[in-house]
Amino acid sequence: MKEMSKIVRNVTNLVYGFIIIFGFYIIAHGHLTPGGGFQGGAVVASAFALLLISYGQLKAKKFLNINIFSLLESCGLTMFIVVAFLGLGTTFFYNFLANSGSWFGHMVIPGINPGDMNTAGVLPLMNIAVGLEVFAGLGIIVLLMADGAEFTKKKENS
Amino acid sequence: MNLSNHTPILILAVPLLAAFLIPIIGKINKKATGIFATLVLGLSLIFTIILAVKILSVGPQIYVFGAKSPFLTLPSGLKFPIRIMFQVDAMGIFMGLITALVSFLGAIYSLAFINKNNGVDNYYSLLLLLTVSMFGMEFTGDIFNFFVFLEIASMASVSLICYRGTDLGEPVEAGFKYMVVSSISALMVLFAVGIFYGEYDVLNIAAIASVMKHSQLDKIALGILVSVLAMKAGAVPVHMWTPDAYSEAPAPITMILVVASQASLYAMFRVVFSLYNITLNTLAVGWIIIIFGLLSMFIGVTMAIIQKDIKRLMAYHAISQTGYMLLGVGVGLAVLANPTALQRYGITAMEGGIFHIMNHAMYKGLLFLTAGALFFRTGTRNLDKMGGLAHYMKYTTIFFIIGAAAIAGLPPFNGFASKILIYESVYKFNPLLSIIAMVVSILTLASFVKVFHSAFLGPKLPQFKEVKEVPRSMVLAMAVLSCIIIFFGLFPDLIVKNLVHPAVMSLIEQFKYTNTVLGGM
Amino acid sequence: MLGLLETGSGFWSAVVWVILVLVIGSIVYYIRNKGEESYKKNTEQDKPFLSGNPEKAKEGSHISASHIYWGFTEALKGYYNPLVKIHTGDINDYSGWIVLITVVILIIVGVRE
Amino acid sequence: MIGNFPYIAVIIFIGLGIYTLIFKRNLIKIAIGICLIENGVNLFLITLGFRKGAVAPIYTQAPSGQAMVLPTPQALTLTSIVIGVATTALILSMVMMIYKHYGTIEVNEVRRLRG
Repeated sequence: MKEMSKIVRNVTNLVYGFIIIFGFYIIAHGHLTPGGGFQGGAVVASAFALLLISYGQLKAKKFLNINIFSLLESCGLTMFIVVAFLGLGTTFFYNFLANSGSWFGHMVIPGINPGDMNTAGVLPLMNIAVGLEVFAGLGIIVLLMADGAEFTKKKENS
Repeated sequence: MNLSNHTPILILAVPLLAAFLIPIIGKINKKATGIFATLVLGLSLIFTIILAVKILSVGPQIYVFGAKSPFLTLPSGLKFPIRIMFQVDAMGIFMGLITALVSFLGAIYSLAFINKNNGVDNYYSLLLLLTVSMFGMEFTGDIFNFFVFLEIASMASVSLICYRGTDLGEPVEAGFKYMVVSSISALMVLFAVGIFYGEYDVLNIAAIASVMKHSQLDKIALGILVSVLAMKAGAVPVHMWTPDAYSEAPAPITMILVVASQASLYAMFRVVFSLYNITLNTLAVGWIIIIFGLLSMFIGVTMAIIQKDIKRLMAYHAISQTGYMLLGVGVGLAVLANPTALQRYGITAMEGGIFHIMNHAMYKGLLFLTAGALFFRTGTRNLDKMGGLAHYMKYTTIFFIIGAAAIAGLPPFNGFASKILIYESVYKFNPLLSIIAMVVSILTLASFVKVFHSAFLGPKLPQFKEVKEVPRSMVLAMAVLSCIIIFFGLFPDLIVKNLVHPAVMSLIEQFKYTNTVLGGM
Repeated sequence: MLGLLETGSGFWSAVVWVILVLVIGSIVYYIRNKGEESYKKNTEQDKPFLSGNPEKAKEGSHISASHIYWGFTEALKGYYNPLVKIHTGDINDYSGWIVLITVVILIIVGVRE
Repeated sequence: MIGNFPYIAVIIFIGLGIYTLIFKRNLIKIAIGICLIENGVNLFLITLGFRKGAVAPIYTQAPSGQAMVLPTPQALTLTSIVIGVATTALILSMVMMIYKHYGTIEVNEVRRLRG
């Protein structure tokens, strides 16, 4: 795909950093505000799509290729399952960090409560794992679709 | 933290973790992914056997995710189950054993069948994902969880059907058709789940079953679920995706797809027996399932006789054998209301139907593996181009004979054991059904004689001079299936008394199903 | 006794069946051996008698799969032509079939009683 | 007073989706038909949880004493949307592969497997 106009490329350079930060914000605050792993990952992946469209291809950026994304995706998935396995003391997916006073487990009263970053035990870890996996997965989908579109355009021209 | 009371989830979680690790292992060394996947599936087979022994001795097992007990007590003292949980009873573990065994053998077979160059790690991670989703469909006690596993199963099987799609067009077409059909059916299942949640505010199958009032809405949900799950199992009017999907998928995947559609068949029995049981009009729904069975049997086998592609022929036979299961369990359901008829022949009919699920998974798997072996050596699936292969592929011929004899229901093999249960009990219900079943069995034998003659018999053809026997791992998988078929054929009562009868009882007795969850109220 | 399957009205034992086959098979084999053994292997007597014509090469004589049951399919042409035509293979018909069957079952289960 | 309007919208969504699936000849339109049905079912799930005069079920800083909409259907819809993304991505990539091999995406030309 050929590059978009200069205006689009400059706006993208300005904006895609903030989109990625906003995406990570949604992932990290999944248990407090609406959002979570999947939605945050989708926002971050939209930043990659923006880059891909405005620059025509991501090959210029060395680190944004399929192998890195697939590695990230596998790590995200494995982290999710390992965190679920850690709860195997009582049962699978058990929230062993909640109300335990350790890293993410501040004491919290049931019912309506203000809640802050580390009152939800295992949930933030799960959200980060899912967010990692989703933005890598959607990144792969966007890249492959771009290659597929490239292939069909070449086939039509020839 | 002894391992034995965590077995229901370990059967699923270990292959799931392995499925996610495989892309990483694939980067280190290509050959290790296949062996790693086979070992993990062997491990989950062992866990399934441990769980089966525990269930058949102690009773149905419940495994709750995320908390000790499935209940949430509101401040007002109202208690109702909200947690997602696995409820594995005799019928669930019966299907779990089939799934574990068939996917383990499929992994062994594909060690040699799948060539190492394109996307091997995708293949094995999708294989593990398909196995995990089938286990999930069979063990889950939560109806929305069943929808999620149904969707994962259809997505994993579609991607595996399109595995040979990089250089061929047909597999992608078959995969696309199956995906469109599965998406419609999964969304209709979600609609039915919405109806259940709207009416009873609870998603747990046992809890819904205990408060089921069979209102007008429940009839709509029942209608949707029966027709959609019949489609996923491959019953006739809606079976047309089956020949396309089974003939285009690689052979070990077709074997596992057969068991995946049997998992949807299990889900239909679970909905009809455990969710509704006596509240529905058993005669009407029973006759619907019987008509599905009859159509599947007759049209499946008549379409099979005129096929030229060996895997397409076997796919149509899979449809006609599913008709036997539907017939057997349909008769059991039709007489569920009056206990005398149920005792006289209803339970035997259901035993025949459910035992046929196990037998069918074994010999249909064996036949698809032999078809895969022929394709592996001759490169073609067209029966007109094959001939005289018995001269070169001795073992495959023996395995094919065992498989064909078993599917046609010849006496010493396991097909006959379950078919005689169906014939005798269905005859008491309505003689015509039993006669049609026997005619279909004869036509099945006729079409497999055709395959045997055109593919194996005949003179040595010049173009197959350098064909030799298939590698050892493929022969091993086929040999294990043949031994199981012969063992089940010679001692069917062992399997029927210890495995099939408890499974039938766990389907019929709905109060036992609800008590295991709500009993602990 | 091991291997005895109660089937509603009677029982089925594969082990007894196999023993019977072996016994009867050995009797038949014994009677067959009693027969005339005077023919000598791969001599003139061993060849099929085609009224003196030389035996043609077998490669051409293999009946391929599409011709084996032509009589059966020819006789049932009235049944087979519409049946094969129904299997059109395009997705619109597949989805049409599902919606049709769901509507039919909804009518039977939902409205009838 | 929303009455039964959302349920009518659900029926229209699913009806349109089924119409496109059965009568439209283009594979991309069939993918759109599936998305239509999926949106219809999601809307159905969401309207099940609706309570009159209730507020979104967010626990943090929620005004106490205010009735809340049921959170479970929203969780079901979220999972259904995630599955919808995966299904649509799979179907669209298969349409691309079919176009690569068949050169066409008309339904009556993409049917080599029949009979």
